[in-house]
Amino acid sequence: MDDLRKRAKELIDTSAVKVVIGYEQGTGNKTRALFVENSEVADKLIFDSRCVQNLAAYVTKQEVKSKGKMAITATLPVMRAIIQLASEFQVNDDNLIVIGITPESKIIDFKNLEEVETYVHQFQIEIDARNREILDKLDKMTPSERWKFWIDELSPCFKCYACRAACPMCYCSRCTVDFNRPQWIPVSSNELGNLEWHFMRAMHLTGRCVDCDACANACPLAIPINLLTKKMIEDAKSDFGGYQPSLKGENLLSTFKPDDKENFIQ
Amino acid sequence: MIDSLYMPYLMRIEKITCEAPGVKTFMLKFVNEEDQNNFAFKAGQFGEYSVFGEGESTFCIASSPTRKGYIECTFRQSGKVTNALAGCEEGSVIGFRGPYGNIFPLDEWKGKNILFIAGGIALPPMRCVIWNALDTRENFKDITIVYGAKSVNDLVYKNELKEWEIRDDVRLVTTVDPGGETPDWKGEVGFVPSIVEKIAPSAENTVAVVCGPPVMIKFTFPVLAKLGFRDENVFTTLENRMKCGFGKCGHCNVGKVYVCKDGPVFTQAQLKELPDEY
Amino acid sequence: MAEFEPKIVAFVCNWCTYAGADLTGTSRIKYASNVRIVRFPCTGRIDYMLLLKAFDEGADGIIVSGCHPNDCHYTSGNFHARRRWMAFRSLCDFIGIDTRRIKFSWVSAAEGAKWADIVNTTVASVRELGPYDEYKKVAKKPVKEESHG
Amino acid sequence: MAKIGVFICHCGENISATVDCAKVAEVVGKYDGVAISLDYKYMCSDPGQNLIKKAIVEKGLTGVVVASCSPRMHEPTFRKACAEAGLNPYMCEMANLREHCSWVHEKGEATTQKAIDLVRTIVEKVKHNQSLDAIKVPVTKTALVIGGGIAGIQASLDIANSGHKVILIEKDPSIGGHMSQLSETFPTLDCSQCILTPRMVEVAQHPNITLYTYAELESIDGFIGNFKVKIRKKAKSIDEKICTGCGLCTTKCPNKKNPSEFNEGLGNRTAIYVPFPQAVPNKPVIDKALCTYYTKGKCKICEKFCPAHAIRFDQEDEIIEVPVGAIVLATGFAVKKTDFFPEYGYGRHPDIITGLQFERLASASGPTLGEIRRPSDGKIPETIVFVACAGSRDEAKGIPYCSKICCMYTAKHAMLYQHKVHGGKSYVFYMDIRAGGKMYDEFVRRAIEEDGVNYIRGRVSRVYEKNGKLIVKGADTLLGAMPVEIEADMVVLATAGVANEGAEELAQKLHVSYDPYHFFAEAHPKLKPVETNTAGIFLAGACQAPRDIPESVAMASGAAAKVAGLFSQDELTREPLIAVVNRQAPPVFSSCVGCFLCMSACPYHAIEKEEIKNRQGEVLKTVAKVNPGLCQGCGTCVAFCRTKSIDIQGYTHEEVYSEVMALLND
Amino acid sequence: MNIERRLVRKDSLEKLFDILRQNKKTVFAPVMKNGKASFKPVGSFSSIAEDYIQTTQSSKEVIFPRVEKFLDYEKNGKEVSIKGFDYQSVTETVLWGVRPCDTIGFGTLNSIFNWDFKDEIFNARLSKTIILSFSCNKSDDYCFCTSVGGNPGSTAGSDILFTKLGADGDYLAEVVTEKGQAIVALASELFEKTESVEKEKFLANVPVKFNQEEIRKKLEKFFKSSQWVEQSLKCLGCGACAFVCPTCACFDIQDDAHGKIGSRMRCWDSCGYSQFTVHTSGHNPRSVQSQRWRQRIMHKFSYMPERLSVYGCTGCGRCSRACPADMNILEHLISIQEVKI
Repeated sequence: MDDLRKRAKELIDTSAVKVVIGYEQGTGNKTRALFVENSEVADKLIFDSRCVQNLAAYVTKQEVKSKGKMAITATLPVMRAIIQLASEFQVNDDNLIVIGITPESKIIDFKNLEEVETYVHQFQIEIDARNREILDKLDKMTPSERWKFWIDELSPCFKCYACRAACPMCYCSRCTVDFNRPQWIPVSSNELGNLEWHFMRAMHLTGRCVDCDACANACPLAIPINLLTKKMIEDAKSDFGGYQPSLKGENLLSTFKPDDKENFIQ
Repeated sequence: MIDSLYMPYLMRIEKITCEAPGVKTFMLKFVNEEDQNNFAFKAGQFGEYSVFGEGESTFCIASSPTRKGYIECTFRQSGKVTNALAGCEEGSVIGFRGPYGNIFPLDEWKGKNILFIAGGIALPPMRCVIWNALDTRENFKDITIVYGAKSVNDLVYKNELKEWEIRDDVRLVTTVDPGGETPDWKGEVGFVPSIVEKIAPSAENTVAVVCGPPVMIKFTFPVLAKLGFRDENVFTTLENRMKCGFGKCGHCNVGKVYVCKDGPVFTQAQLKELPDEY
Repeated sequence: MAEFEPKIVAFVCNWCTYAGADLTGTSRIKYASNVRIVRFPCTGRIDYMLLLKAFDEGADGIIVSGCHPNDCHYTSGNFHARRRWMAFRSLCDFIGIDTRRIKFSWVSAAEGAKWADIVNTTVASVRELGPYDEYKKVAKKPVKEESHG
Repeated sequence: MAKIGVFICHCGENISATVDCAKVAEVVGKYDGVAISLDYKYMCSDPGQNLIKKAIVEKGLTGVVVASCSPRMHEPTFRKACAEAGLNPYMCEMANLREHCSWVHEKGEATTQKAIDLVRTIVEKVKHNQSLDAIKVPVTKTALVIGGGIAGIQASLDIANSGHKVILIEKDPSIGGHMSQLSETFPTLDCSQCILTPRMVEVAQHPNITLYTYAELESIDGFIGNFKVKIRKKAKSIDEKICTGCGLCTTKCPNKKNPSEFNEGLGNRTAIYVPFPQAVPNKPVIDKALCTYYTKGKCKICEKFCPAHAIRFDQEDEIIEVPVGAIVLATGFAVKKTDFFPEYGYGRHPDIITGLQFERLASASGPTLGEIRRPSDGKIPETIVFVACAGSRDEAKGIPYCSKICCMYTAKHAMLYQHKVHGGKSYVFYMDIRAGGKMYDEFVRRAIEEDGVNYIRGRVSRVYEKNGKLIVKGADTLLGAMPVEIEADMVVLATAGVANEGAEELAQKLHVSYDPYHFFAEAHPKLKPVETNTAGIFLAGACQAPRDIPESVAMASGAAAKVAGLFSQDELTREPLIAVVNRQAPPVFSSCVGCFLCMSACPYHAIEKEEIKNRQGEVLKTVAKVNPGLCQGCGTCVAFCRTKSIDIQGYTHEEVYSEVMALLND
Repeated sequence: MNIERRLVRKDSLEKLFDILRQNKKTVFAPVMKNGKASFKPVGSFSSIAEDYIQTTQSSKEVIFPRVEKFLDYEKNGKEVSIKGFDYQSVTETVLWGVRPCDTIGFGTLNSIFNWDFKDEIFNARLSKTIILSFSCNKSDDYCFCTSVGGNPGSTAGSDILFTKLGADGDYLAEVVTEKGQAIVALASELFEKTESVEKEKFLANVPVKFNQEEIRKKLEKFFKSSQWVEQSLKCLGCGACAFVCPTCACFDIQDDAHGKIGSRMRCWDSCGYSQFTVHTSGHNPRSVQSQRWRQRIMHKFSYMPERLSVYGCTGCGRCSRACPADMNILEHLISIQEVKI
């Protein structure tokens, strides 16, 4: 933790960056984002296992971005998100420095995003055991049972879009749901509107989701929406050999291989 | 059973006039005569116009309350609903809720000069009050209208402009932005604020009504101040996004004001009290 | 009771399948009349949300068809589409949308007979599956009252 | 105000036999926005079209739906008719009642209902259609031809002769390409240079052709009709305008022992050199990598001797920018060298040579003046082995394709050997003999039957040296894979034809796609063999796949015809059915967030970045922009765009959405 | 009317529930799912959640549904016929297990929907809803009802307020309204006469954290404060706070079209969304999150008291619990109170 604070102070004091995005103790037992703009504040920086909010969601936020060059304390999922964002031209070495954090709270200094990419590529995106189990359970259900499961799970959704807000990949200034010519996604938070919203979100995240669970953590109603994106990650693995965020910017769904699987096409 | 606040009147489009590229005026009549009889409004008020299946859109009633039996609205095709409206034919039925909002205090203006300053598509909210004033011409002293648009083609209500031009009880000054003139253009060339400055109307016993794009308003207010207009005598309308029209949905809330209830007509003095969120 | 007639919407590309379906016509090959074709420039243009919209509005089955791999008029639109369909199908299946009701196919401009066959088999299989009530219950599309005619 | 006219065609009885056209017209006539709905026997006939035109004028229609045959048949007809009556042609759409309804269904209620549904769907689409104007792009009537081999020469001459300007660039000091290296050509055995040289001279003298040799493409920008290319003219270190081409410098240059590229390393050249005597232009260049002055800082002998004082050691590369309207790629191919083959000794043995080297040996202008002599000791080989398919059709070597020309030139080589070395023995190891072509098989048969060349079907597994002989070990598969061993004096490998080094880079520069072997890809394997997927860029010759001379020439003429066709118009008129990224008023500018996934999805590289700047020049936003010259209108980008910021004209979100809605809701 | 105090035995609650069901009333009560309590129509007493401080969402949805259909239309050529809100569809509903900080919110909603024009649809639902609330016997750090004029045993807005008397105790029922009395009449045997009970000692302890009057006064001059920017920097701009709030009532009006037929409805909206105020022209009066955060606080603690004479906050703490970025309203209000201008 001291390393982290030291590094943050150094970045601020040397004017290398204008703001360091990290975690601080929040209310209750929560942690939350901290924006360090002067070195005294850096002492509030913490890092522990509760720090799961994906801070990468802030680097595309206009209000944060407009401060100038940013540094971000980044766990593996955050680093993945940063690389994906870089591949989509949202961040670059000129506006972002990544302070990596290992699960053991060790600081990793990265000179540039390329180094972050190299680090990220050491690890595959893997579904955790608990969710793996739920996915397996769902896999064993009949489509009808899954349909019932999802309609039921999604029915409380009141479309607060916390999932969208917390997701580092949902940085669009105009989301599809805000597009009304035509109104692709029904505005109302009824069964159909919810289904189509979450369906579309999962599609938009296919090949882009970094599996940080920010969406599910953000959902005030604890709807396991991350299962949708997890499933897409799984299927991307079996269908396309998986993916990694990459600075090359070759997205899973915007590229193809001539010999892609097509056993479902008649 | 009482109908809810959200039930629109059914209105038939009696006549469609194309005013400028993408700008149309509808003359609307009530489908039910009873509705017509119960309906009254005053200059400055607005309504929610709807195409069923597309949604509602807010704009002013552009006809004068002195003209009975119909209302008119003028809109520019810009969003989902206005595009759908533009796709309607004469004879089609649309929805209308209203009237909502406050009014131009014509009663208080009796015996005064009125200076109307409008830009582009913002003439419609003023047209209502202009006709109202002209129809009760005896109540007012000098009436001056300064109207400008980007180009000659963008001027709306071309027929009425002609009519006002001919009348000798109203002074009409039309202008187009530099470059927007046609070879046979006889009006002024220049931006509205500078034209106002040029013709320099007297602020003495005069109220000014200013409607137009934000940038026009921004530069017109100082000109009026320079001419001696007091903030209380300068009126404008706000165009905030609205949904319900009667102070519930929260969209048009600016400071403690609900534009739909306390507006859309405000004096400059009132605006100065408001936070800059309109 | 009359036999259930499923509503099938077909999303096809202009250059292969649409032309293929034209050939079915010129060859006077008969097929079930339940299908309605919507034409797109390329399968790459077909937005998957449209498929859901078709179900929203009461379709019982859907056909999506375009050029065979390497035959795309635009060289690679169908390759892109194929990936998207893969993902779309996985997600449909996971969410419980009945993927048996969505038929994907390649039909070239020369495969008039294949088009007829695709339509007929789709209609038959969807007829067997019955109306897509599960989805319709969720879509809650309003029903027109008879009195209005 | 939608005022749609619906015109139902009976198509004689083709539609009306199974569809109740009158009923369709009646039902559709009641739909909101339909101003007129009628049926008629033949809509495409003059009276039929007049009905439409009349209705457009009289009713002031805003849209027209013709319900008849397939739009693939008559869409242009009806759109033209509408345009003639003053309606924007893109406000006219067709409902396909014939191919998709009447012809494929039995007569009955359901068929008529389907017809109604189809028409209603198109009516709703037309309500959302927008007037579109054909896209006009000016055409710069100058073509750039890249590569001065026979394909490039032919394309240049054909374009120039059709009256248009051509800029021909060639990376080497002279045009001519591989063809200039050949001795004789199959199947006629006429002298390659004799037929090529006049063409080369014609290029040099043609008033419409500007030739830049020793020049390469630096970069390219723009799109069909409007490319801007930068050409790097490599420094030749001579002033071409002054140089008389006397050749004195080349005789005086002390740096003489450099392997000649033209002779495939079988002869030498000087550092200042003209690659071959018939070179065009026939003026020397200084090879900076070899020249003693450039490498060691001293010499300048050529400068001293040059009577015209044309040597310019301080000359630097020059980059010129030229606007061109079309580009023909004719960069040719390369052949594998002997060092590619471990089984044949990695090129260590001088008497194992490539087919192209053999050409030089057999050529009258070659290092041996046309006598077949071993490179090692100059002896005339008594036994010679030709190995076909050296590398080609060999998955293990990464070249699974057939190089196409080797069967023919190997037969030619064997024949030439037999003609030149009387009593010599020649063997050809082959896999299959592919001699498809006019007079080709006859040619091969002549080699076998008249000239006594021994053809052995089988592969050569190894060649090694033993006692001054080359031992060729192989198998004869026609004799049950019986091992064959030949003691040869010389071995000629028909090495595989491959893409030029740098072809991939060039393709990327030009946004042209390429196959796994880096040959440039044609736009369509059957119907667009000389087009690429980038409009305005065409292919000629062996840069697309190994080709022989007549094919290369035919392709070049084909490409030239395409260019001439393009140049026959002052403006290109393109269908406006292309993608557009939205633009809005400030402060939004566009709903595009600039993720540029569309860019990687676009098969045509039509998506560009546009920086939106404020008055101070600061970049506020970087958004996508579709280049209307490149976009072909597939719409793949549209389905990718998460913010729905790209739409495709003619198939917009609103149009297709309303179609689906209308299809399922009456 | 005077509040009538009765005792309900702990076993009698189930009986009361059954009687309500037998009387064909829809009963909404908290149900646990995924570790979160939320109001749902309940068929059996046993499915009602017991151990929870607060439901994630407020119960406002019962009276102000997230989607409310105003009208149906049918087009026929150029003609249109419309059918308005079906008041018959509003049936007697019982809200069971509401906390006092929710019930007090209905008063606020009532002010919003009736301060000028009367929203009959809202009124119809409110008048048909019987509110059986339960006092809080525990609280957490997010609760601050006592700072905004409420308390864990407040009867405001309830028809009957139940207070559990001790961990395993019976219930004190305070019958507040005639609607409450009608319920008592349905099952009078369950509502026993009782001696005076001191319910306060069974209530949760929620300390007062700030003075809302002071905040209101402060806010009048606080519009331009830099606090808004600082506080809102971590705000992600979702609508979770608004949607769980018992008093947030912003909505959008939308049409749902299916060819010739369709409907018009209102859907919840949130002033925290960036698109909330955006004009068709693209101009956005509240274009950054700090403005939207300011609007939320100002609306609740300054504008509403001034215009509607009610505060827009009941201190339930839901927004703070729901916030994915830990925007804690209590913390921010305290810091506003502490800032010197």
